[in-house]
Amino acid sequence: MMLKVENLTLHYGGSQILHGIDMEARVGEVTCVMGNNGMGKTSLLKAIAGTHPRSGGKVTLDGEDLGVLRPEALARKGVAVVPQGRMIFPLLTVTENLQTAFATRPKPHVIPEEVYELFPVLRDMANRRGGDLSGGQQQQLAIARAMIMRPKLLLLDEPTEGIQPNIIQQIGRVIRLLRDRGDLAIVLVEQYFDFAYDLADRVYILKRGAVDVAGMRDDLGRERMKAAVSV
Amino acid sequence: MRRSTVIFIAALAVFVAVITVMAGAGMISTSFVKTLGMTLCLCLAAVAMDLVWGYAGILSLGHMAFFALGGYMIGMWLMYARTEAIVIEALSGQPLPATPEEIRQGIGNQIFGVIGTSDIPWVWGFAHSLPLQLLLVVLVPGVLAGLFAWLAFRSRVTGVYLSILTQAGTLALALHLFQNDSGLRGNNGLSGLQNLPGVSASQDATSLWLFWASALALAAGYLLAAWVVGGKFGSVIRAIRDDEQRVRFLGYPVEGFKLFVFTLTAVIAAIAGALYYPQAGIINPAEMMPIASIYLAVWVAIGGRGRLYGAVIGAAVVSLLSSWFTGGRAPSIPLGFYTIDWVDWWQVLLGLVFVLVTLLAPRGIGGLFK
Amino acid sequence: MTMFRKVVIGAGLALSMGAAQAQTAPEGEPIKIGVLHSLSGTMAISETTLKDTVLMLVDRQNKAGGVLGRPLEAVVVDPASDWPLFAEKARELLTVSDVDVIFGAWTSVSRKSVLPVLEELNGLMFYPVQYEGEESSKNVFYTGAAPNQQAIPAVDYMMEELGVEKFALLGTDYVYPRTTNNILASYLGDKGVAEGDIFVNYTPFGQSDWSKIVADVVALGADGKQVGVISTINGDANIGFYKELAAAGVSAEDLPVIAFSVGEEELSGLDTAHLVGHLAAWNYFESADTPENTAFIEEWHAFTGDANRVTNDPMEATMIGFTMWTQAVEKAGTTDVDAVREAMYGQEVPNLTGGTATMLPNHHLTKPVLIGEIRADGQFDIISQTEPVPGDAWTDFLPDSAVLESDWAELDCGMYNIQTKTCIQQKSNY
Amino acid sequence: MMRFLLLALVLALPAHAQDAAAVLDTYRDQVERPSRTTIAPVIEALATSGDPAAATVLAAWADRRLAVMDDGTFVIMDGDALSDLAGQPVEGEAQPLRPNAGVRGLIASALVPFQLTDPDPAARGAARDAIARNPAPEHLPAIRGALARAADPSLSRLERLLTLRFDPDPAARVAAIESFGADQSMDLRAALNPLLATTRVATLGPPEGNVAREIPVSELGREGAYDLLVSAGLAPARLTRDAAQAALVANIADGQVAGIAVASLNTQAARDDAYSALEAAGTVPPAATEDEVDAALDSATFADVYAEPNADVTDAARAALNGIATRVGAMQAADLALDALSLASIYFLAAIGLAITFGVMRVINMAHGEFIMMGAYTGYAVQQVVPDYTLSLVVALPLAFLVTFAAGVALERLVIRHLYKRPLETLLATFGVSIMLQQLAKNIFGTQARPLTAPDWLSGSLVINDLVQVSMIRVAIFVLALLFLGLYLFIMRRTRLGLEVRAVQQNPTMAASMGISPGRINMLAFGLGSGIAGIAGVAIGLFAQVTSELGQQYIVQSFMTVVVGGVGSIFGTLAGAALIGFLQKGIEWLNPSNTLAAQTYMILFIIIFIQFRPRGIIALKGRAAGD
Amino acid sequence: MSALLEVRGISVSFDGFRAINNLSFAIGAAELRAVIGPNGAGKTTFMDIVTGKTRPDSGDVIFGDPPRSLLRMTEAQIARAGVGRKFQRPTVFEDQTVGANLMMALRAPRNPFAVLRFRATDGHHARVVELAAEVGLADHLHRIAGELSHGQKQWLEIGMLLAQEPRLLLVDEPAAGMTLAEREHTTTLLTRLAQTRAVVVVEHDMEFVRRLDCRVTVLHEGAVLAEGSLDHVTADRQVIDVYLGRG
Repeated sequence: MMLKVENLTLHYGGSQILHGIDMEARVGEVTCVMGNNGMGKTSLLKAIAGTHPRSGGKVTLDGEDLGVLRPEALARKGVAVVPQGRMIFPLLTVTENLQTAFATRPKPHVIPEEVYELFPVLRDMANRRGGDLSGGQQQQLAIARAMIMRPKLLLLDEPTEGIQPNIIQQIGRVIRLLRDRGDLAIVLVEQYFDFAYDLADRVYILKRGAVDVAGMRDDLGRERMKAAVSV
Repeated sequence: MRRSTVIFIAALAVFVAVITVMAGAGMISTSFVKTLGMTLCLCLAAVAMDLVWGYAGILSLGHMAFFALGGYMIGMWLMYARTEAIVIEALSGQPLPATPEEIRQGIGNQIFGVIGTSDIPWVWGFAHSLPLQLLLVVLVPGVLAGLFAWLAFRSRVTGVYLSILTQAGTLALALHLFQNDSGLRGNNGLSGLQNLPGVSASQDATSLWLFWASALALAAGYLLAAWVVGGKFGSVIRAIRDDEQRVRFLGYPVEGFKLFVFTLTAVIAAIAGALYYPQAGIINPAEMMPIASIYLAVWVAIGGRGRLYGAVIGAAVVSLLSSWFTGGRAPSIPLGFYTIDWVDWWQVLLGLVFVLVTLLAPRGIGGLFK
Repeated sequence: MTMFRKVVIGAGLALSMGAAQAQTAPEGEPIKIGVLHSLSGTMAISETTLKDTVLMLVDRQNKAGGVLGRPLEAVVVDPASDWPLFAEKARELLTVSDVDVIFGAWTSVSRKSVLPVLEELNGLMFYPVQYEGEESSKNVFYTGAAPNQQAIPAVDYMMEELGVEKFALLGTDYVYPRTTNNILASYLGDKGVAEGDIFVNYTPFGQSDWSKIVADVVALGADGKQVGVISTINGDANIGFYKELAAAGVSAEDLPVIAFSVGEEELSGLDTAHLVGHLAAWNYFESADTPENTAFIEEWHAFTGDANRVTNDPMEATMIGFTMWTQAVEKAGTTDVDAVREAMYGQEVPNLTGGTATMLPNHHLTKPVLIGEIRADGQFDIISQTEPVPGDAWTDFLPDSAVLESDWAELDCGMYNIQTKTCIQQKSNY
Repeated sequence: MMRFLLLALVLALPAHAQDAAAVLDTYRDQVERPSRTTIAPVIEALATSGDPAAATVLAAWADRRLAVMDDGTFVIMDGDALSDLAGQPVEGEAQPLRPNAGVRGLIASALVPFQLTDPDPAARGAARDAIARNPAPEHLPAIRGALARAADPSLSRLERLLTLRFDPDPAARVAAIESFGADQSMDLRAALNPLLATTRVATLGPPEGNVAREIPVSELGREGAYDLLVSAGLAPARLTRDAAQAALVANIADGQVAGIAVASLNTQAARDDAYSALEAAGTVPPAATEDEVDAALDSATFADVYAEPNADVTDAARAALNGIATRVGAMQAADLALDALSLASIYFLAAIGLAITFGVMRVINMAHGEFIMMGAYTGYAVQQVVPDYTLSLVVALPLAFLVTFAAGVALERLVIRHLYKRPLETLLATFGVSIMLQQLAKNIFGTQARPLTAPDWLSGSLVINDLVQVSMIRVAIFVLALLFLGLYLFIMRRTRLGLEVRAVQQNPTMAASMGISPGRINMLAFGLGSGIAGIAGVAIGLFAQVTSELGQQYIVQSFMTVVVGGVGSIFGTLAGAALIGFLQKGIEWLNPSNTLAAQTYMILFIIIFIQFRPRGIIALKGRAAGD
Repeated sequence: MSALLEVRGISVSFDGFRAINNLSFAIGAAELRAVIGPNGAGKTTFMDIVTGKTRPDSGDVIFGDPPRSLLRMTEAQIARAGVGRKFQRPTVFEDQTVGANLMMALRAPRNPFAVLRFRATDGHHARVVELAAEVGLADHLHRIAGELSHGQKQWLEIGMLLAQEPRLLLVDEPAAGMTLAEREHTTTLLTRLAQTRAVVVVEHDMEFVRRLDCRVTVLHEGAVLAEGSLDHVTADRQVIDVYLGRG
């Protein structure tokens, strides 16, 4: 099972943001997309998740061409997103936020116990409104919500941004756990180098909308990656 | 001065000259001159609307109320002065010279007879004097707009809420004037305003005078608006439109700016109304129902918001078209099984145009000039 | 004409109508007739019918050879229930379309909007609706009822025949109800009805929430006097009023309602089963049993292609005005306004309800007053019909107006003070 | 009284009877053109004719079944069949007579003695109604006679009501008054109030009769009191301004009045001076001076005097009325509250669709009112096809929902979808749709109002007592409003659809990424809001007029309801509707003669209210509300 | 050192949620201060209160010399008194040119009538050019702000802030979305600014905070948890527990 991106291009209005990206992400691996701000990481993620139309290239999931599907159709095909800024539903309760993930799931719609085990805070806050949660709690909620969708591909966009260190550690643990379960591919867009380096199996470093460095983390090595990111 | 302003003023001057010559030569009718003069007033109101909505982002659904109030204020003098002349003449036939009470009684009877009273309500206290009543043309709508704006902006009512509030306020004012007890003749309104007191010239001449006055007012209003939006003030109000909170953190008293723009535009609208109704001949509360103000917004939208000439184009095009369609001279379209009569269908067309312009040309007709 | 009705009922009829041709076509420059009725906006509900009536009359006249041997041509404009537009359109009709006469207006405001234009340009208009009086213009012929031809006889009927001692005057808040109610209050006062026995209420146009007002009126009966309602409620608002009346179980025996603005047209908007016995005062009812009326209704149905279209009082007034004008033009031999006006005085046209309408020098007609009781089928039973009553421009029941008289034939004045013997004004105040 | 005696007399002596036909013949003119003022002798003659058919003839006459044939013969019509007055069938054509309501009332009154003992309960009911409508002294013995034969509680109540008015014995009347206790029915008050009717008199000595109270001059005012004296013929009229003026005019000589130039008489003061000059010259009689007025007023007494001569009766009546006054007041308040509640539920019903489209989706749909209108027209169109009112309602409600649901979906797909980021422009585009729909409705259904009739079970009133009642349609609307409140809460809080609607409203992009289709949800939600408007339209059409402008009546109020209540909260909308309804009725109660003013002040109050609670009664607070 | 801004025991709650809990805080007239703390600790609410956007339920905010309370002042008055604020997301007026944006921010009378009469002098223009140069937008003066890149908008906003000449600068996550070079530039700028005025920086990036080399205040649950040098607070037991976590 794998995601394959070929020669993907993307424009914002008149300016081209992505110039022919090729990448792949495999089940049981964390594929990390790194690079400084404005290099196109988030745009790449949006193009895969269908929340921004791409202008060229091909995206296949398990060999199936995803064409130009809208995000809701992609979700049905097994793509889940934890976007930048969490994007939880502020006026829905925590439970309701989790329930939104059932849109692509067959009934019965029961929130799996596992979610609460990983994120106990969500049980405690079950009837609070999402917007009343702290940033870290919201991030946990967003990841839990994506998990409930039982995706084949999980896209995480800067899950550590603005989050206190202790929760970052917890998020890292959850990502590792999901990877180790081996039933989904994870694409992690991250700027926090140490966090990304710890989790990554496969690394793509973007520079001005193109892949600058690509390869397995262990092949590339910390120093080379650090150098590529720091420029 | 910006190029568009110069072009506009020049075009207006040419237009006035052409119409004057044509009217003088009898090529166009007095009623058409009146229509054009009224259209110019509507254009001025649209300029005010563009200032308050297109530039300051306040979608007021009540500016036609100020327009109508301006009309009422001037209408009171027109009606009072004309009636006074009639009454004095009628009483001059009596054996005893008329007393001031008799004259007042006679005026009251003439004006308010239709609503069954002959007492002159207090709101007519200044109606005998043209200068005072002219002052009221500016003061009454200005104070009312200022009061409303102060209340609304102070409590930070914005966006849709403000629009609905202005609409409700307009409705309240209209309903108030619909009552006979309002002192402004209720549903009857003020009529016969086209006869200027003390002027014996024919309607052909007076229509032309009012047409000139309207053109002058439009030019002045346009220049004023262009001056206001041209400088830093314009910069600030557009900034308020785009991000009010940010402007506050820049240290600008946002409420003061909005209040100023709202009141200024209300006064411009009132002046436009004060010139419009002597050409229309009659004013009644139906003129200020919220729908009139919505139409005003639609004109501006169709013409193109945020461009003063856009507002003028929108108002002129829509009101002249509607005048043409309701004139009965638009040819019917026979379809065989059904005949499209424009009288029946033109409102449908108008609605459709609103929808299409909003959807397809958010910058309006004026946007096409860019 | 409504598409719905047309499709459902009258499609075939309409087709056959189209095939009919005028038999003798008059020749020459057409005489233009302006039709100034709202075809859109709130008043379209009432005025569209009158536009159709004028078109029917023009059609009929052309088939009969036109006027002065020339064909008539109707110029229809739409003032869209917008009062200033009435003045604008009237000016357009008179100066651009050069019409010789205008048939138009419904509300008093629209008439007052047109008046200055008519007087300035010396136009001629026929106004076909019952109104509040207190006006007489040299350029307008009022073919509808003045208050003394509708309101006063109706109140007399209520007092004498129904024994009403306490009156609820309910009206829409505009000039006709206000003035009519003022006249009635003054009249009732003269008749010895105490001020406390007159309840007045004004509602906005299109009022739909009537429960409290109906409850208030019913509560008037608590002091043991027979209560009657005099309704000058306008247009659609009547429907909600009558529905609430019916719901409250108020029967015509307990609380009779007499309406001045409810005709066949308004009743077609509701189920009259519960309203049987309530009253209306008009100068014409569709149910009038005369050969003239039967012919008129038939012609109307044929013209509109709709066998269910009702006829009403303003239509009769339009017909009378139109016919008188054609007669006056024939008599004067010209369409010149001053000549036609002179020729108008004394013109006679048979009423559809029997008797003859005569044009008086005060520009009003003589008209019989009819009282009708609502039937279950939405028509009226005519239960009272007076001899023709001459219309009075200035009411005798308001002190300021009692001294006024209008006579355009002898005095050439519309507002003549008979005490001081002076003409207060030649032109109308609007 | 006289008549009853006569009647009794004649009934006892049938031999002298004249037959009904002859009576009708005698009074042919009055019968053919009857008037209440002249018909009494005819009815009396018929009633007393002794002809056994008299009652039948009277009943037929009242029912407008009495007809005249071309030859002048009076016949009774029964459908198409004709019969003569004796009941024998006749052939021919006849014109029915149309006595007016007043005449019919008199006939019904005359029929009372015949009907009170009629075995047919309907006839007895008619008799009771006739008495209740036109109570007359002569009914009293008839009722008592009937009561003597059989007890009938409703008749005995009627008997007491008549007794307290007409019994010759004051004691019996007082007893009858007191027998009602705390009853506050309208008919009782209608019987009591006339007993307390007064006339205002001015006398030089003490007033005569059953005096209600004496009135001090200060209460009447000096002018009013003197006018009363003048009209009683006890004092000379004062000089009016007109009379003074006429006197001046009459004395103009050489451009002068009493030596004063006419041209200078252009103020009232100058004219007064001139008149004084005339008085001084003796040309005109002096007018009453202030001193004379004072003297006249001092010597006079002003009083209200009861028409009812017996003080015991008036005292008892006053006591009884005072006793029930508080109850009546309370009942009136209850009725007002019920009215307000009903108005509130109408506003709520009209606004609930907006609570979804505007409150939840934040779409400003100016065509919402037109959806209400479409619903009402759907109801009308269904009634054209399905004649049974109940059945048509059953069909119309879901159909109205479907029609407006479809219209809503179409509007969302074609217009609103493209404008989610430009809310104020939605306002303009939907305003365009609104004027289109209005004109289309005019083109399709015509400009006349269309009938939409409630079935019989909905057309009456829920009567709690004489003072408190509410029409069934309003009750139904109230129930419908509650139903929709429940439905709204259920859908939004308990169903998947509600969850998805809320999710999409808060963040459409994220919702899409969760697999929720925002387009579909927006479409459904907008359709739902519009569909509810359609149902509201049917309900509103049942009690008000169905015209193309129906929607315009509700649009501003509906938006106000939602805004005042607090956008996004259904309970806010409920509170808003309640506030507006109660406010409007409250103001109407303060000024019952001007409904327009009530609306004006209501809106003004709302505007001021919004100053203090800009986010409405129930406002979202906290971080979750955003800014 | 006398304080320029002194926040005394303020508390505020929304719907029962205590966002700020008896918070006290002071900063001198020329001082750089970093405020760190987990999300929801009340950093943004703290800024909202100082700038007048949110009213506290209790407590007082004293500013300036002579000191006066900010609580009874509107946002605009506070801004005019010398408090400038930079938002997390760049908020510039995208519809207008860079020059117009800066011109609007330039210190000048703010009331409507004064603004109406305002005519830019050469001095004003020179100042705008100077500011633009300082934030690296000298070549973009006539461009519409909406066309600028993300980073350029950040700089424009900082330029506007400078144009206001505030005495107290509140800066919310200035480095978010900046390259390393840009961050360095920002650090230098903030340090330099702090020589003449008070600067409060809210930031997550510890590296960035370290480079600022200033006193640090740690907020937690609406109150000050610790205050002192970065080394001091990162060694604090409580801070490690609730915020930094155990590596």
